[in-house]
Amino acid sequence: MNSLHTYLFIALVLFCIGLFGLLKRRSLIGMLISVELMLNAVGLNFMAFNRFLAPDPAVGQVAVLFIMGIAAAEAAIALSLILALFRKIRSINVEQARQLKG
Amino acid sequence: MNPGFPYLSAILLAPALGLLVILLLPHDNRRAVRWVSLISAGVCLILSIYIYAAYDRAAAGLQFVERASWVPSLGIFYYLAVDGINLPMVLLTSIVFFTGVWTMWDLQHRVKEFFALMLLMVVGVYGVFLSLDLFFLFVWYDVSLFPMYPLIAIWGSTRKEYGALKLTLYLLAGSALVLPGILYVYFQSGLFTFDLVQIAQAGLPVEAQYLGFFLFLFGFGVLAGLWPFHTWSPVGHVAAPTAVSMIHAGVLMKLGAYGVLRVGMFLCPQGLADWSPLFALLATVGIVYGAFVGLAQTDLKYVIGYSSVSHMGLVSLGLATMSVGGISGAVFQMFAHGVMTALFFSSVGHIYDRTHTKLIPDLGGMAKVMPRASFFFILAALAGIGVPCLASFWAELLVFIAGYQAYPLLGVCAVLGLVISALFMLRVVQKTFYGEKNERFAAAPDMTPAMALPRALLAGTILLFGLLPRLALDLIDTGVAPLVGMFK
Amino acid sequence: MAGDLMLFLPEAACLLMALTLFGLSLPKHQDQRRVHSWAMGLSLLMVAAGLAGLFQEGHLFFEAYRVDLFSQFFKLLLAVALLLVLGICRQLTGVEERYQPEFFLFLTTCTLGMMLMVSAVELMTLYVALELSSFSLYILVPLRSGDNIDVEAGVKYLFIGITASCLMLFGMSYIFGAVHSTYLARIADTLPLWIHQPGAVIGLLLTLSGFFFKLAAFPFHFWAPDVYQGAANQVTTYIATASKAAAVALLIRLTALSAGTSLYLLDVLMVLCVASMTLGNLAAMVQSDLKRMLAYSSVAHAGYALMGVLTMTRLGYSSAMFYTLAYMVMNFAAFMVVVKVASQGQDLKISDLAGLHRRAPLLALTLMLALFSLAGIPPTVGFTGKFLVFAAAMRDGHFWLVLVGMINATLSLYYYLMVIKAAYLTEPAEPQESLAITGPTRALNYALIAAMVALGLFPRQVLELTEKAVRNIF
Amino acid sequence: MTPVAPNGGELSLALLAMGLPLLSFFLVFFVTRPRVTLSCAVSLVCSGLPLLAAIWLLAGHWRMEAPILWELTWMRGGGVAVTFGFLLDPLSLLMLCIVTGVSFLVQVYSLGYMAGDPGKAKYYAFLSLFAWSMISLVLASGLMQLYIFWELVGLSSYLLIGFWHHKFSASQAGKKAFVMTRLGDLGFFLGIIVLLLNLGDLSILGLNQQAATRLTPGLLTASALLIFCGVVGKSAQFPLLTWLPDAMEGPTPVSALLHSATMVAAGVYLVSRLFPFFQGSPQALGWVLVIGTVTMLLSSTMAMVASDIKQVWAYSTVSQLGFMFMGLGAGGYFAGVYHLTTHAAFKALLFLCSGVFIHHYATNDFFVMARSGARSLKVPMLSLTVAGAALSGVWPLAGFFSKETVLSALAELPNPAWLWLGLLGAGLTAYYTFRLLFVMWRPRRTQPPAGHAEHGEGGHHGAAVYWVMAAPLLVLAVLTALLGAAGPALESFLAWGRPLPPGAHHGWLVAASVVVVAAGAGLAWLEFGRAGAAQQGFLSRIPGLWNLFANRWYLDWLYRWLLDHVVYGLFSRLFTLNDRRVVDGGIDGFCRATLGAGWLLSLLQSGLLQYNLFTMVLVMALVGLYFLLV
Repeated sequence: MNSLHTYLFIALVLFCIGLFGLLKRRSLIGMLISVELMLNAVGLNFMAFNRFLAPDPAVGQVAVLFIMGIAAAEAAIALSLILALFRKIRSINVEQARQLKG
Repeated sequence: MNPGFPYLSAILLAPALGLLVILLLPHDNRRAVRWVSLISAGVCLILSIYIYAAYDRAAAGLQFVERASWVPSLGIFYYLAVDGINLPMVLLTSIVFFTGVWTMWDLQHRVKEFFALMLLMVVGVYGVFLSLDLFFLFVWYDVSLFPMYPLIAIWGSTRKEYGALKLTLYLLAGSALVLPGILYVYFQSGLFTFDLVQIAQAGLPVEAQYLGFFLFLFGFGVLAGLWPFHTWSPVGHVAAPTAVSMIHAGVLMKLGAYGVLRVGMFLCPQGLADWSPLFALLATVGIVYGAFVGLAQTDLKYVIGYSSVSHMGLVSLGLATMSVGGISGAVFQMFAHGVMTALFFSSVGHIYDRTHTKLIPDLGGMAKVMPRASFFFILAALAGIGVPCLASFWAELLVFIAGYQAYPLLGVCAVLGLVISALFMLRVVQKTFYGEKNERFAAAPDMTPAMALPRALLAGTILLFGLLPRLALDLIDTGVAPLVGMFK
Repeated sequence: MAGDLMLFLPEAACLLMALTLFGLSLPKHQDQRRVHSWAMGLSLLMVAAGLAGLFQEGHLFFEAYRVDLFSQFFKLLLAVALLLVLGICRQLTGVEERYQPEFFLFLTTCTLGMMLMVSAVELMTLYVALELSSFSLYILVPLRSGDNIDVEAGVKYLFIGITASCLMLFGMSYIFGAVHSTYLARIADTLPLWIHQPGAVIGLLLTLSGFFFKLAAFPFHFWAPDVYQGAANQVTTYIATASKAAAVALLIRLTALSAGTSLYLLDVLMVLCVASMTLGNLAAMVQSDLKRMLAYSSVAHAGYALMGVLTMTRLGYSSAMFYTLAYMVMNFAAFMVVVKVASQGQDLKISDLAGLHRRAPLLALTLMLALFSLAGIPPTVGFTGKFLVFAAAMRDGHFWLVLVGMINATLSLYYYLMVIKAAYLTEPAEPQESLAITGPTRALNYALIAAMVALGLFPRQVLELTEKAVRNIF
Repeated sequence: MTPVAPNGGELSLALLAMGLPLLSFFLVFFVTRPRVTLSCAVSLVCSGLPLLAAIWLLAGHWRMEAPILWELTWMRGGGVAVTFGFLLDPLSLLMLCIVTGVSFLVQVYSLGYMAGDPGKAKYYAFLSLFAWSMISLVLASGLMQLYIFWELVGLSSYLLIGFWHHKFSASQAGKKAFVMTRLGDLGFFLGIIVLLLNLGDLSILGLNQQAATRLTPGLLTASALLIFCGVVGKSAQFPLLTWLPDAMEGPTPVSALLHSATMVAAGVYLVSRLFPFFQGSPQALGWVLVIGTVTMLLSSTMAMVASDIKQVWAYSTVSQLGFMFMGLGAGGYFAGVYHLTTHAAFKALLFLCSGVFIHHYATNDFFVMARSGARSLKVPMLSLTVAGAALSGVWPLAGFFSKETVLSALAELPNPAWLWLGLLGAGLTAYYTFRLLFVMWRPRRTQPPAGHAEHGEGGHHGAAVYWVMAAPLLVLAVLTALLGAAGPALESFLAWGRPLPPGAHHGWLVAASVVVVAAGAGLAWLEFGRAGAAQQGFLSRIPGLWNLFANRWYLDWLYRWLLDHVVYGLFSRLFTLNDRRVVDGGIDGFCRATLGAGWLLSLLQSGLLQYNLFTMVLVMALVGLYFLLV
């Protein structure tokens, strides 16, 4: 059970779930959460590779820390934008935000 | 031989300087704008007459050479020179440019922009004719094309925006074939130089010449009005203002043929050998077809446009024969047709300015109303149908002989086209200038002597080269002979 | 230490600028003019720093950060771009007053991010730098005053962006798995080991997608039209010029890793290149909003730039760099006109340009030249750029690619001509007052015209510089 | 025989003859046009001096042994060289005299005829141009030079025929003349090219001496026939004969010039110029004979029903030209040339006389003229009679002798049919000529003389004008009367003074021709001359034939139909449609399609975020898939 491929597989599945959610959900919040899932999948990947292959165990962990940090910032910005959008069009459903097209 | 004074650069720079000066002039100062452009045109004319006279026919070859490395890493050179082929073209450009500027003297609408664009275009034309470096040749080629859009679309007349757009896109689509061709040749030659002469001397691999010539033939051919890529030309001519159609039909269409000759045939003689039957066929179709379509036109400028298609077909036929006679004839035809068409358009322009129509049925009896304009038009028409002792007769003579020698059947068809063109030219002359005069325009003023002068210059050129064809042909032969040597 | 500072000079200047602007943005009521003057001064300083550091060589931060002519060239480019953009931000019409100081701040941080990005030779550094620049842009887009399309554009930009960066990270993780290192140098060294592992190559591809996003290349171009239209004109100008440069730089760095040994990568890049060109040009033909049209044209230009990149040869890379420079200059010229004409910061329909030749002849001239340059008509810099790129492609025998490129150039001419027609031919329905053009703007116009023509006719010096720069990475 | 170079005198004289008319053209057209009298003076001087030069040359070389040749290279390009120069030999000298003489007389005559015409100066300029091109054609040393001036002759005739171009019919006639002759010149040009490519030498002497030996018979015949096409066009032979009658639209002096010495004579001159060359191929000569015969008969029939005096002479010109070609075709070199000479004299005379009447009575219908008392104009009337008699071949006038030579040439032919046809032609000629003469002499006064009220072409002027116009008539009349006696002298001159082969002289032939002429004249007397004659031709009782002849055997109708339905209706319309719809429409369609594609692609930007994301992911997935597949 504790082979590299297991982790990679789980990460892939996680990533795909995130992707699916991203495409499926119409509410911006839901999409944001799916993106977080994908980021976590990436983190998992890094840790796995780090654990099983990398000579220098620090790299992967650093990477994951960075990703988490940046993901937080990202979430902040995303939420503020969603809030702004909500102020303007009274909805956080992307289907409502379709003025720009063509 | 390399004279101290860089005459060719001077010819190239004179309009460029004029352009700068015009851009700096204030908008409302029309006199100054006109004078600046006329002066720069005059300088060009004088310089080109000088080099035309000073060119050493005995020595032949490239003369007045100016060569400097421009971008060493890519092998781009600033390389100007003249030989028997481009020297007549330069002279032609100067004559038409000068007369064109003079013809537009009375322009009132957005004068500054007009002359600025016209000078820009002419810089491009000189650049193409003078430079022997593929990179610059292409640069100038496009420079000479894109000013056409505003020139036609702003100052034009019939369906001007449509015509301008069509013309510009069509021609630049043609150059979209040329650029790959140039790059292809550049890398196939293995020399990594854009120096046309070097590549020509080194020679390209035969299989490369096949594709290369194809690209050049149709890339430049579009501008040469090669059938069936000719429809832009009547539309454009009809839309364009007088001087622009003069320069365009008179000079720009020659750029195409010149490109096929200078780039295509110099670099890919073998390719020409492969493609020449098709080339000749299209040319002949153009000759006959143009004449027949011209027969059915009711708009003076359309008529001239289609006659240009027909005459440029002669040029192509001459090139396709791959013989000294044919190619010399073609080059001379470029010159003669250039002057002739310029005369055509300048006369029609006058008629149109005064009567505000160029529809043949509306006109009639013009010979009584404006004798000068009619005289010039009729002279041009006679030159167009190949009356002897007018310049184009000799060119057509040579082309027909060579054409008949190379492709007897096509040659006969081409000669037949001559009769048709005679028919439709005379028809136009009869319907427009003869007959009872149309009272509507009875009061329309004729050209003032001052305005007749540029036309007279053109007419004089036609007569001069018609009576003394050796002025041009002895020179052209020196340029063509070595090229034909490459076909062997 | 001093040497290291010397190496870090441009970034340091940028950092200083960012901090100062941050300080200036703290007070509640801030005079926008004052901030602008500060910003101008500091960015001038930054350009000076960029020039000073142009020929520096060396490494920083444990080899994670490489300073060479290549990176410095782009940093200088970025600094200049920032300066230019700030140059047309004297009166920030179209940006909400209270956010105007932040506007300058985020422009600076974004530039900083990109500067770090072009020097980063380690995946994590790269990622952080990228996100720094992206986040600033995410915030800049919705700062527009007035209607709410800006927020919508911002949201779309954000989500497409983060999706792209997720893909990129995912790819990075696989590269890390294949090479066990995040250092580009190490990745390049062990190239033979991984170039044929599916995971690694797909990883590399996914990694590139992050930069396709920045470059707005197909299929990551969807944000471009919306953001160009939605964002304030000044912001659009910045996005259209600076961020492109950084993206090209990164694409060059990363494709250089595979050193053209992977035919597969080549094919993919070719497909994306052709798709971007064609889609961009065709879609641009039917646009009525000027900025949107330019957005699509920028998609097409991303394709041209890719053509230089995908050859993965020195000539290709140097020509791509030249093309980036050219694109920056001419695109900036075009957008400068947009900003000036839209004096209220509104969106410009193409038809709004009617009669421009009378309202502001100089602007009209600049616009015409810029558009012809974008269309690749000589003797402008745009032509020379295209010529070089095509030459590079042709040299590798991509004859058809060049042909398609030229055909696309012809197509593009159509919609550029439509704009020129609007500016020069059509007369406005009701006569509009002529635009007042200040001295600096006039000078800027002359400078741009001169630059477009001069770079087009005399590319020699710049070309030699780029060639030298490419030798550093390849 | 080898040519010799001219001495100074000959050179200057010949160049004078060639150069002066051109000079006067440029002077009059570009400089002195506003001042009419000056223009006329210049032009007269510049056509008089060449005449003197021509006579001088002729007299000086009456006993010449070798042709005189002088050339310089006019154009050289791609191995093709065109020479410009002159070749003086009996033929060209004789023709030079004819041309210069007639054109001088015509110019004098025009002084009166064109008096008061606004375009008089321009008219004289064109006359000079005409003279120049014709003289240079006559003296041409090479076939290419001949062709060039051949074309110029066509051009100047175009200008002169359409001189009153405000009249639609006039401009139409000019165009018709130009295009129809152009059609023939096509063949001429091709023939020249064939010779050039196969022989490489276009000098007339060279052709006459070597062509027969150096060319294969097939090529020889082909080139000869092609060249003859040009002749058919220029000399208005069948089937291209319809332009000449229309050419009457020009001023009458122009018609005189056209019909006697210049335009149409050029064709005959060309054949006789290249006579040895033509002789090289019997087939070609056979064709010349056939065409000549057909033309002669056709046009005489047309002349029998015409009531327009100029038309009558026009048809007679065509038929007389046909007669000359018969002579040449029969191998009678001298016959053709001699008849050309005499015909030049009396045909010019005929036209100039008719001109006086037309000018005086402002009508072209000789019935009307007669009724208006044409008899009262003595000089024209007499000269008209003399000329008419000469035309129909009455002894002792010039026409009689030349016709005799032609007939005897025909008699040499193995097949007697040609001779009979020739005689028939002579009879018809006599008939229509005397028909006209009798009508003019013995008018039926049905109504009072139509006064000089209406002014058609020209108009009535004073006695001075009358005499200016009458003087040339007298000169020509004298010539017509005397040229008959000059026959033998001319023959020996043309034969380089060598003793002539004793041509079998057929006494019965003379008798036969006299009989035939008498018959024709008699018929005319019965129908038009005698007292109480109805002045109705027997043809008027055969409507079918009458219509056929009156409509020129429907040749014109045929050409018009071809032009309208084939050239305009079929090709021109078809090509134009193709140009609009297919060629141009194709381009426009392509452009529209491109725009449509753009619109479709812009739909991709649906505005819904998820679609965009989905496309992104999809494309990347496809790319990955592609990797796994390859």
